[in-house]
Amino acid sequence: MKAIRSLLDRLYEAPALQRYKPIIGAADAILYGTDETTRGAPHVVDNIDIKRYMSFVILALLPAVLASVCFFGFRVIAIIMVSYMAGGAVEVAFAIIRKHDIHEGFLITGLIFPLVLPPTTPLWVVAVGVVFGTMFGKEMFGGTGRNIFNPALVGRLFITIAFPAIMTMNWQKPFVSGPEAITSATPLTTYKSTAKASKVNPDVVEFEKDEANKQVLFTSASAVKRCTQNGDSRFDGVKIYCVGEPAYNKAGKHKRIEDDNLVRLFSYGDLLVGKEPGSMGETCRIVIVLGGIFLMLARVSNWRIPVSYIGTVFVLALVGHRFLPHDIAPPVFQMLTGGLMFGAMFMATDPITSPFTKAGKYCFGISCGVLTVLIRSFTGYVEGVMFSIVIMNAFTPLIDQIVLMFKYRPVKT
Amino acid sequence: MTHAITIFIAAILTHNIALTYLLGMCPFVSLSRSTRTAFGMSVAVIFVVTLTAAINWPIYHLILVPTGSKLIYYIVFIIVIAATVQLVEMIMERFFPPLQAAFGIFLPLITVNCTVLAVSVLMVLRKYSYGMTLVFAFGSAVGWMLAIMIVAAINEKLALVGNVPKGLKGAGIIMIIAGIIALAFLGFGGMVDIK
Amino acid sequence: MILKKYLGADGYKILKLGITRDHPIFAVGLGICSALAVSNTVANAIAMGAGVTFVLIATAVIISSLRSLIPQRARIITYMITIASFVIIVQMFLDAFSPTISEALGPYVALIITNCIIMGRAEAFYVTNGVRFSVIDAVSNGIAYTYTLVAIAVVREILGFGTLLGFQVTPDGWPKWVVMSMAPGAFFLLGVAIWISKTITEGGSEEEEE
Amino acid sequence: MIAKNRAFPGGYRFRHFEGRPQDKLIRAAIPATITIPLMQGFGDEVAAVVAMGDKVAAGQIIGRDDESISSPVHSSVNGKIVKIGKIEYLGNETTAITIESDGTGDWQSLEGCSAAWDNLAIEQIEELIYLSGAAGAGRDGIPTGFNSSIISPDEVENVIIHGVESEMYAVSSSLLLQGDNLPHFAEGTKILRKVLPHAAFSIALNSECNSLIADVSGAFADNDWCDVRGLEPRYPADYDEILVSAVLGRQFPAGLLAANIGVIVLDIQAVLAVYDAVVAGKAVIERTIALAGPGFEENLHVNVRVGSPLQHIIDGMVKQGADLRFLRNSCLTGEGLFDLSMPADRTCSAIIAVVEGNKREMFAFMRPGPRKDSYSRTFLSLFLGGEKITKRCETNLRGELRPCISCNYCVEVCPVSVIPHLLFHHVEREVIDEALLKYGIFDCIECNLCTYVCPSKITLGQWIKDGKAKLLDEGIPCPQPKFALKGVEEDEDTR
Repeated sequence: MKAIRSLLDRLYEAPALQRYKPIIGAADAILYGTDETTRGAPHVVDNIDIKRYMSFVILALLPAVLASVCFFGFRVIAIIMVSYMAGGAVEVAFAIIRKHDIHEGFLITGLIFPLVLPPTTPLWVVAVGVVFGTMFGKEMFGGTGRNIFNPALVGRLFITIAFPAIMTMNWQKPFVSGPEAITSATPLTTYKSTAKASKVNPDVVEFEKDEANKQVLFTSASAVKRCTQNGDSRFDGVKIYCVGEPAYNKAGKHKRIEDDNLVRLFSYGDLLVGKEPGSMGETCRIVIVLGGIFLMLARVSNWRIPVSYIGTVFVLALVGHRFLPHDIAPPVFQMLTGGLMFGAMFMATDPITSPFTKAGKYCFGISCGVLTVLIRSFTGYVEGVMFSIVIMNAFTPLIDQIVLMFKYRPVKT
Repeated sequence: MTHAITIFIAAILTHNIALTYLLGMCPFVSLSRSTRTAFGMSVAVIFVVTLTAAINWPIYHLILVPTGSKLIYYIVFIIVIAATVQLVEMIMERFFPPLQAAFGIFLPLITVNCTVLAVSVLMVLRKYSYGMTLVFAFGSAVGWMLAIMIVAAINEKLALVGNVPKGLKGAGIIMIIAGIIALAFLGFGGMVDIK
Repeated sequence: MILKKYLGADGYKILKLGITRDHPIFAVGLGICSALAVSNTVANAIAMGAGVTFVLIATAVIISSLRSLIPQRARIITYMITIASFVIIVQMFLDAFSPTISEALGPYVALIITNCIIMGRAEAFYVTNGVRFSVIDAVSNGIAYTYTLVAIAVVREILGFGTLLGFQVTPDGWPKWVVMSMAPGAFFLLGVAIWISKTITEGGSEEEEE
Repeated sequence: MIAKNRAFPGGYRFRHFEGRPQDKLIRAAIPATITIPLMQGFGDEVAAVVAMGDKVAAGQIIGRDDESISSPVHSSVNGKIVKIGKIEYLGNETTAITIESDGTGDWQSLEGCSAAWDNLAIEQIEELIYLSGAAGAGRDGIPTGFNSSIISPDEVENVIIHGVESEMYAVSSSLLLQGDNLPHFAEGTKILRKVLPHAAFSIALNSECNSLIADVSGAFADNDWCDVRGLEPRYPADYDEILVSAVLGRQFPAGLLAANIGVIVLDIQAVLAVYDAVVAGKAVIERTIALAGPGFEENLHVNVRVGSPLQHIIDGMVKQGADLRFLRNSCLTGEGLFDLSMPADRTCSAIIAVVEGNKREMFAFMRPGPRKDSYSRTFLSLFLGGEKITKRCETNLRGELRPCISCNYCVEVCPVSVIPHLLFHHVEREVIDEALLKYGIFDCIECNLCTYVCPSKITLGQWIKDGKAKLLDEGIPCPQPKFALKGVEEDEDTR
């Protein structure tokens, strides 16, 4: 211990290293904490600082990291390392040039960013994304606490738009990596393409047998049950797609539907555990939700945004799916796919880039939900979470201003 | 009707005149320091853009095209815009002095705001009908308002919390902010089309 | 310095300031719209730069020679009509010689009319100075505008399309940075360009504000 | 009669700090010399009425000023005046009288005091309260006919007597009210009731001391003019501003005093002093002071003569070898006591010794720290049951200064619903304008709780204080409340 202490002290003194004081200072602070004391009242302060605050988030993310290593192999670790190194370099460079301390916010950016990437992302793309996100999303505004946009998402958005070929094609199936890795579409994409291809959906419209297009998208388990119980002969030889667990299996098989004709797209259990393709950290939803709840209990994140966000998506999907089943996926499926859980728990809740007023938080969450459903359902991008969060980041100062305008009436002097 | 709504939404989100066509940047840079000014300017822009488009469409289709003098429509449009702005200012001064006090300072600046001319030129290039022109003009101006209000609010926040590098202060950081917003707005791509 | 001798000390100073300290885009923040919009390929940038330079020079000649005749109240409208007339010439020229570029530039040619550089220089300089200095100023601003546009366009075209003036310059496997050919890329590059130029011209080290 | 409370937003519960003073009282020896500052608590500095070399008795008035709003001060020992001179006392320069004690413990009683106080005329009682110095307690004093407060006795509508102990360290109310003191306290309250005939009385006690509440409410069982209630000891529940709204449900005039709306806030010791003055004729020459914090060998209460030097009070009680910081009355708002030769005056209620935390800790930020207090339940300490374990109390900053991340901790704890980080940003960037007024900067009661919980270690309370000062410099005053105020002119004079 003493050796490290004296080494640090010597480094502080070394004239050649004066420029790099931020690095030494950061190492020192992490290793030893501070010896500064309060000046004036209050003489005693709370035992929380930004380091501890941020390490809560890291702690909450760790299960998701472990899950992604399990699912997608050790390449995940390489990606995380690249992200930390490239982004850390930018952070350190700015700290040296602008002569300020190295701030802890990067620890989170550097971890969240790789978690929202597809597992097959080339390492150089990871580096480009994290460098762009840290620089344009954060450092240009002055660093942690001063940024307007979530830096990890800015980086992710940039590479999504810049390299569409790389970013939207390769989705690796979990548990198979290396040479025999299989790539497939993400659940949301699959739903969209299947729904678009199937012209009929007996859930809402009168079913007319279409010889040319013998497939039906049953969007929920109960729909399968409802439409096949009557012994409807119209389903003979029709290929049926179903999202989630078809309930009729338990109730007894329907004679007219052979097993070959029933394609179970996804089971909700698999989606919850994360056995479907997706970004590295966002597939295992169960640990994400647990991490998010841990953060809320520890008062690091506020429950208002995630609850209103996920709630809005649920309600909108519930209503929307009744009327536009080809565009809007069913609610539970929406909640368990894409980056919704991850985004709502870890990115929308970032206090720096979300409104600080209570009403603003609800407004932020609800708008994020609306935008997510809109973008998922009606645009060329299936993954709406990152877009909606960055858009709402942009609206955050305006929301706060409007809320404050209503909260405080101007005072006449 | 659906078409009108489509164009309106497209003009605000997918084909935002500031974030996609990069127009109206000069007032964007100079007037986005406070939401109050930005709001005044954008209300004035909404008014003038819609009004001039409403005047320019009949002039182009009923006078210039039949007389075969399509070529000089730039000159005609810019004169109409300048005259309209002048007229509006005089009317406001005469009949609505409070309004003039609030928005008056922004009016002369509008003449050089490229959104106004651009909307009139785009309506010609895209061959909109009169109704579509009005919807498009109004939607574009609202889209511009949206963009400048967001950036103004961000700028106000940055004035309190930001620590922008010296060289980036002012126009530089506004470009970066607008860039990130434009990046995010690309997410609406494919939702609706302007045509 | 042959230029200096030819232009005279004052003329040289005007030329130099226009390109460096009083750079229309970086220092004054004028003409940003077109700098962003048409800098996606180098060809567009050159065409736009040439067009703006031409309109600048022509406007400079007209306004500065007629400056005693222009009534104070009708100033702005005179500039506009003058500029608009020359813009029409540019438009006709482009239509005749390069329809592809003309189509690529679309409404942005018309928007030279509201390009604040021209209006701004007319108001600030041409209306108070003689033809000679006005033309030098116009050339200087035109050059500044053009080289900025071209510089941004070079980066955007290489990254966004992998080409330079239409020729393939990147190796085959090179992934295109699609974002660079879109609006956000323009914003980012111009932002960085402004940052770099301001840091160079103003100098000084970065100070941390706490 | 136990009444309902109105909750206030925010606040923070300080739990289980090490070194809470126990219910044990000792009497300190009479010091060799005492120093009496002529400005104590609220009001103006009074003029000395004794001269060098005079012999004085304990309880004898040595300074008074009947013209301005003030209370007389007394010698607390028998002895001789050795010095009258200026000293630097709690940031102000004030005249102080130094008295050499002869070591005797008796005191001179006031004339006209009577155990049968009910027979005294109101004027006589008022005079006793005034002359004893008891009127100088609290932030507004006790109104009498003698210029002892900014309002007159007739204007008082409510009296709040509090013993909530919401801070991490405070004088124990159950100690103050033990034994004979409880009936004395009840008597004192009744005396006050006679002086302030239009006032309704409320007694607010720590809601966790059920037996104490029962005892006190028993003492007032048949008085309908006085209600007794428990308040959750959530800091800053014992601030005048919070008491007025939580107990009475009335709006506090921001930036002014409770007296301006006819409310007088007193603590238990003040009421006991009133009893002593009227019944026993004893002036305020003694205080019960809590010795709190981990720096003392034993945490107890000590009864000292007013004006005893701090060094004399803490002598022999302090842990040896520890690097300590002494604080006056409060960890959150109290001044640091760096000169221990200074006296403890009659507004002093606690001396707190906390450890100077100037030592580095290996991996400090990762330690689970069940012994460290944290608003955000520091690293699993919540889950490990750290709530019950006594918390350490030291001055370490526990982290580096960082930009605000708008985590909203300060907003959540703010008892008056302002947004501290918003005000901080405005003041930091020198944006001093009406916006600050709009966001209620003058509502801030300077309880410093926002600074306490800030993870970025920003001294929000100090910034807001600075902002107020800057606003006043710019000529933007605190907006006056719309309702009628009392005694505003007198208040202006004393400022």
